Amino acid sequence: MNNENLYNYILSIADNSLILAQRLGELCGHGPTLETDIAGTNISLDLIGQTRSYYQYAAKIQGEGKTEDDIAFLRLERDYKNVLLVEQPNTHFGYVMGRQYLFDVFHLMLMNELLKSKDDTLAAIAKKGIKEVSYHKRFSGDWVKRLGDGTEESNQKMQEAIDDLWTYTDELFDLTEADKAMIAEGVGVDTSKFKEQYYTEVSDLLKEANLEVPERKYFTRGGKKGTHSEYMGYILSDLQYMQRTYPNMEW
Amino acid sequence: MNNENLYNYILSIADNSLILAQRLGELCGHGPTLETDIAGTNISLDLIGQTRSYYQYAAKIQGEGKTEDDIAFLRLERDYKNVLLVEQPNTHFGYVMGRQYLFDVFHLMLMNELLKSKDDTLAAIAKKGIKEVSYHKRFSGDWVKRLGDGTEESNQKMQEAIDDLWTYTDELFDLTEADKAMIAEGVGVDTSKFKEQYYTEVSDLLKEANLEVPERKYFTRGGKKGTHSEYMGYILSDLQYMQRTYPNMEW
Amino acid sequence: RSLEEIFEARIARDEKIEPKDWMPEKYRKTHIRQMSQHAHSEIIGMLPEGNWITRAPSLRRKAALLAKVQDEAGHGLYLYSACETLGISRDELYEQLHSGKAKYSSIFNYPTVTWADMGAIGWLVDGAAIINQVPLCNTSFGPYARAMVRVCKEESFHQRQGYEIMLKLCNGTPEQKEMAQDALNRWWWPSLMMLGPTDDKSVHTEQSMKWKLKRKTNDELRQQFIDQTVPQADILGLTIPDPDLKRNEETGHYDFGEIDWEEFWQVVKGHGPCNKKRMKARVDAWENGAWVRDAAMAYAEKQEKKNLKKAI
Amino acid sequence: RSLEEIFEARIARDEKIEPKDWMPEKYRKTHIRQMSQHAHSEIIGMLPEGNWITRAPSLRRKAALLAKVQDEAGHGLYLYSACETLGISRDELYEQLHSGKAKYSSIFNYPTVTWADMGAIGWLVDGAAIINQVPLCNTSFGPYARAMVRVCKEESFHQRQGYEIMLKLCNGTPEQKEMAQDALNRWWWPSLMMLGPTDDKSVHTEQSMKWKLKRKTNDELRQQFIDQTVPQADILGLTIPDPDLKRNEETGHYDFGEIDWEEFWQVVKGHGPCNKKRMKARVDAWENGAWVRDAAMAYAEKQEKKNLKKAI
Repeated sequence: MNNENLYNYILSIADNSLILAQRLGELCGHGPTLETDIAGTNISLDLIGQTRSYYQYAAKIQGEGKTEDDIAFLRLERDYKNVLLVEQPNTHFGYVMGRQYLFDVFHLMLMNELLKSKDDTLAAIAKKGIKEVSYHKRFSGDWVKRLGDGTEESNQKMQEAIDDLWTYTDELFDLTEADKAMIAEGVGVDTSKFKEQYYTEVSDLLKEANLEVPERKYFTRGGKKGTHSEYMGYILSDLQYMQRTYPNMEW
Repeated sequence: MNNENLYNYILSIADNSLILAQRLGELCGHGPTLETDIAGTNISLDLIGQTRSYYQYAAKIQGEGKTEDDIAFLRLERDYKNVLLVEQPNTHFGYVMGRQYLFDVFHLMLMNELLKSKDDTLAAIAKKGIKEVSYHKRFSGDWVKRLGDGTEESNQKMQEAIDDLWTYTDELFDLTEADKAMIAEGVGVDTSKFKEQYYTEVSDLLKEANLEVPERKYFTRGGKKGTHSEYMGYILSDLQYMQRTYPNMEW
Repeated sequence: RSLEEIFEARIARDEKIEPKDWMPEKYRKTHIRQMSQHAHSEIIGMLPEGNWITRAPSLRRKAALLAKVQDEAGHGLYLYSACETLGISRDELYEQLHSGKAKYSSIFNYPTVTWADMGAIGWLVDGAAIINQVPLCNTSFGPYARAMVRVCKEESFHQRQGYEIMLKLCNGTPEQKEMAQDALNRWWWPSLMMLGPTDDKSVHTEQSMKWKLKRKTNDELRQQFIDQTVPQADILGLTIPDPDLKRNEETGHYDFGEIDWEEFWQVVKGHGPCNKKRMKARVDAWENGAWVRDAAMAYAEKQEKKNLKKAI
Repeated sequence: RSLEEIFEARIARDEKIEPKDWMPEKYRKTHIRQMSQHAHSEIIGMLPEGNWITRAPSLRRKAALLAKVQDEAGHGLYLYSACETLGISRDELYEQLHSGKAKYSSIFNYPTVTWADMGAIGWLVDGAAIINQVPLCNTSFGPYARAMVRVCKEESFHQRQGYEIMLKLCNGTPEQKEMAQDALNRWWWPSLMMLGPTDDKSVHTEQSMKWKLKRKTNDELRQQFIDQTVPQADILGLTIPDPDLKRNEETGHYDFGEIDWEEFWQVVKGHGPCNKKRMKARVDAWENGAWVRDAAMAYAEKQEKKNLKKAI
């Protein structure tokens, strides 16, 4: 491995996009309106596109002749580095939009900082991604507002989703060894710098959406270190099904 | 292969038990009462036990040094021979009991005939299985009656399940080439002989349960020939997950 | 001349009929029926392909499949909009779909069993759809014709993509080639049925011809599909599952075997392998989404009031 | 002598207290609390293991796991029945669980992440449970003591089975051994926490000792568990994730590192990784099953009426 920290750093960003895209992909044709189906598919597609760029780069860094698909499909569960937030289930549309929004705000801040990375490839991926992620955030934020400030039922459902998902937000800002090493090199993003800004922005929108900002002392974490929720195994058994069942083939 | 028809014949019986056991296994801890959880697990366990006996025998017939687990976990979807009925989802408890009952009545009739098979191993498996399957049928039949003749809501739900599942009953009696060859040899069971008896018995219980017997001209089939429903892929991606992800290991 | 005669003359001159133009009630109804059926088919058609999104075998294929399903939703959207210009709401159209009153293409009542089905659907199902649809780019009703131009362009991209999936499988391992052959075996006959009942059984043909909703008969379209597809199968090295299929040197066309019309009618009448599943998925999506649509409506009203207050 | 003195004397003489015997209200309440907590733990404990039934790596393991989860449901059943002898219904006990009033063993709020967790749970979690429970086979309340005899026998079978899963992994490929080590790393500290807070923080100890609901203190039990488990880990060739773990030649026991009690209290208070998920699974099962239980009740009443009519 040429640069293990960089490799791990890339994966920790890319795996979020992959798993969130996978969750969105489950919804195709099952959403509340045709328009949300289109938007959901579109976001999923953007995320897969970003994932591919990251994994292609990671494969190059790794230098073992692997492909984006080897990295996407052929790791063990413990080797996926995504945060717990993105693997949470599509319980109802409030969860889908809540999960998306809580991730998008972070994601956009991350992209904005990654733009300044000393690593040109990462900066270039970020540059391309910013436009997409801005759109994602606008879409999910608008829906959080609609649902929060819609009917009594939708307000309750949206609040329920935010209350449940809130516990996964703190992990977004955890710094692994790879993160720290990459920050030190000017390649990685020091997410702690915008943690306060994140909670301010999210809280402002929640208030605007007539929702209560959860007060929570304890947070749930583990994904970044590869200890995932029990949902992850099922996500992977579908994701990896073809590559595991038909090894070493091209598609 | 020493006897391909026998091999396929065994699989077509065993795969039913495997997939039904797998469906029941999903429910563990999620049933309406502790007692039904215990019974469901118990039925699943019986079916897995039967499956193992069949696959061990099939592996011997195949004569390629494979194990029961190779046969259970490492075939492609198109090579599983179970009927569509057993792969139907656990939509609600009415579906679980309806599916079980519609299968159990057939299963017990099959076992009773298999007892007379010229193949001693199959006859022995049947002998052991009859007691278990009789209990399954009593359990599922009792629940169909309780739900059918319980409350208005439960009657509706049970009727809905029966209406949906009925379309998969005719396939139980389809005869494949392997079936026909085995019948000719006195090894296999000619299920067409008890088809009428099956529908009589099931219809009688449904009437007793205050349920309408569906009138249906068209039936859905395909599983016995390996064309499964869209549920099957997901069943298999979980079932096969470990064996596919960690090939050639012992557990 | 009567309004009707003027109208027919315009169509005969290849003028486009626009929503605000006068039109016979039967024209309006026929168009609502056909366009909504087409829209419903796009929406239901998302389900069998959506079934493989989480399991696509590579990231590239996953992205392409997502894009394709997204296109289908987009097609649904144009077509519903085109329908709405004829004075029916999207909710009414959904209601017709969910109640079983409106039909959708029967082909989507077959299950997608393996990854190769993503190839076969693109190659065969989209292929047959294009043959049905290309003539509609010149149909008489303007919004439909314009929608079809865009739809056909994208469908033809999908068709090439599907064929490319098949090509990759056929150039792959024996398992992959077998998967491709198996998919062709399962999708061939239903694809032929997509072109509709034989001419002697087809009820709408004459009127539809006049309105340019149809330019060729079902049997002609079917022959065109077969003539176009057989050489493509040859390139793939796959065998079409029809022992009677043979090039007729005299006509220059392929002769083919008997279609199982009993199966066709069974599926049309709601007894295909997935009719119930597809309908349940749509009805569940609609019912489970009611609170979301209600919320969006309530929110929009609140915003409007706020803006109104500001304006005053 | 007061009833209370007679009662305490019976217990001191190792006589069993039976449901119909007089008992102090506090005795009754404490037993309901402890037995129901135990019952709830069995029921909630089905969930993390149930999570691997569909994915067990061999048929033999699938069968064993099914049997184990079935046993746990069975334990739940005896323990609820034992509770009911004290005049509380199963529905009330469920209500306490679902509302969060009653607790269950915190260990089940950790996720089962790999197959090796099935081994680790059997080996460590059931191991710790047995150490907690064996003394209860001689506890003063008859129905509890008798239930525990059966429970302990089965638990000890489960524990051996769990250890055997670990052994197989540790004698397997490097991936398998790594999976085993990883499971030990994750389950070790939560297992130590299962033996309860340190003696100085434990509130019920003194009274429980008198009633033989407890025979040893938490710290003694924990030491026993560690002393028993370390050599088993050695046989497996696994490293216990505690750098401070060391045999103390003087005491003959293993010294061990600081337990993260903050984590313990966090999970107890409902903020463990799976608390919400476990509770939701139970509440959903209960609520979704209401119509089934209602139907069974209605059916039973109808049958009773019929039988009554026949009898008359």
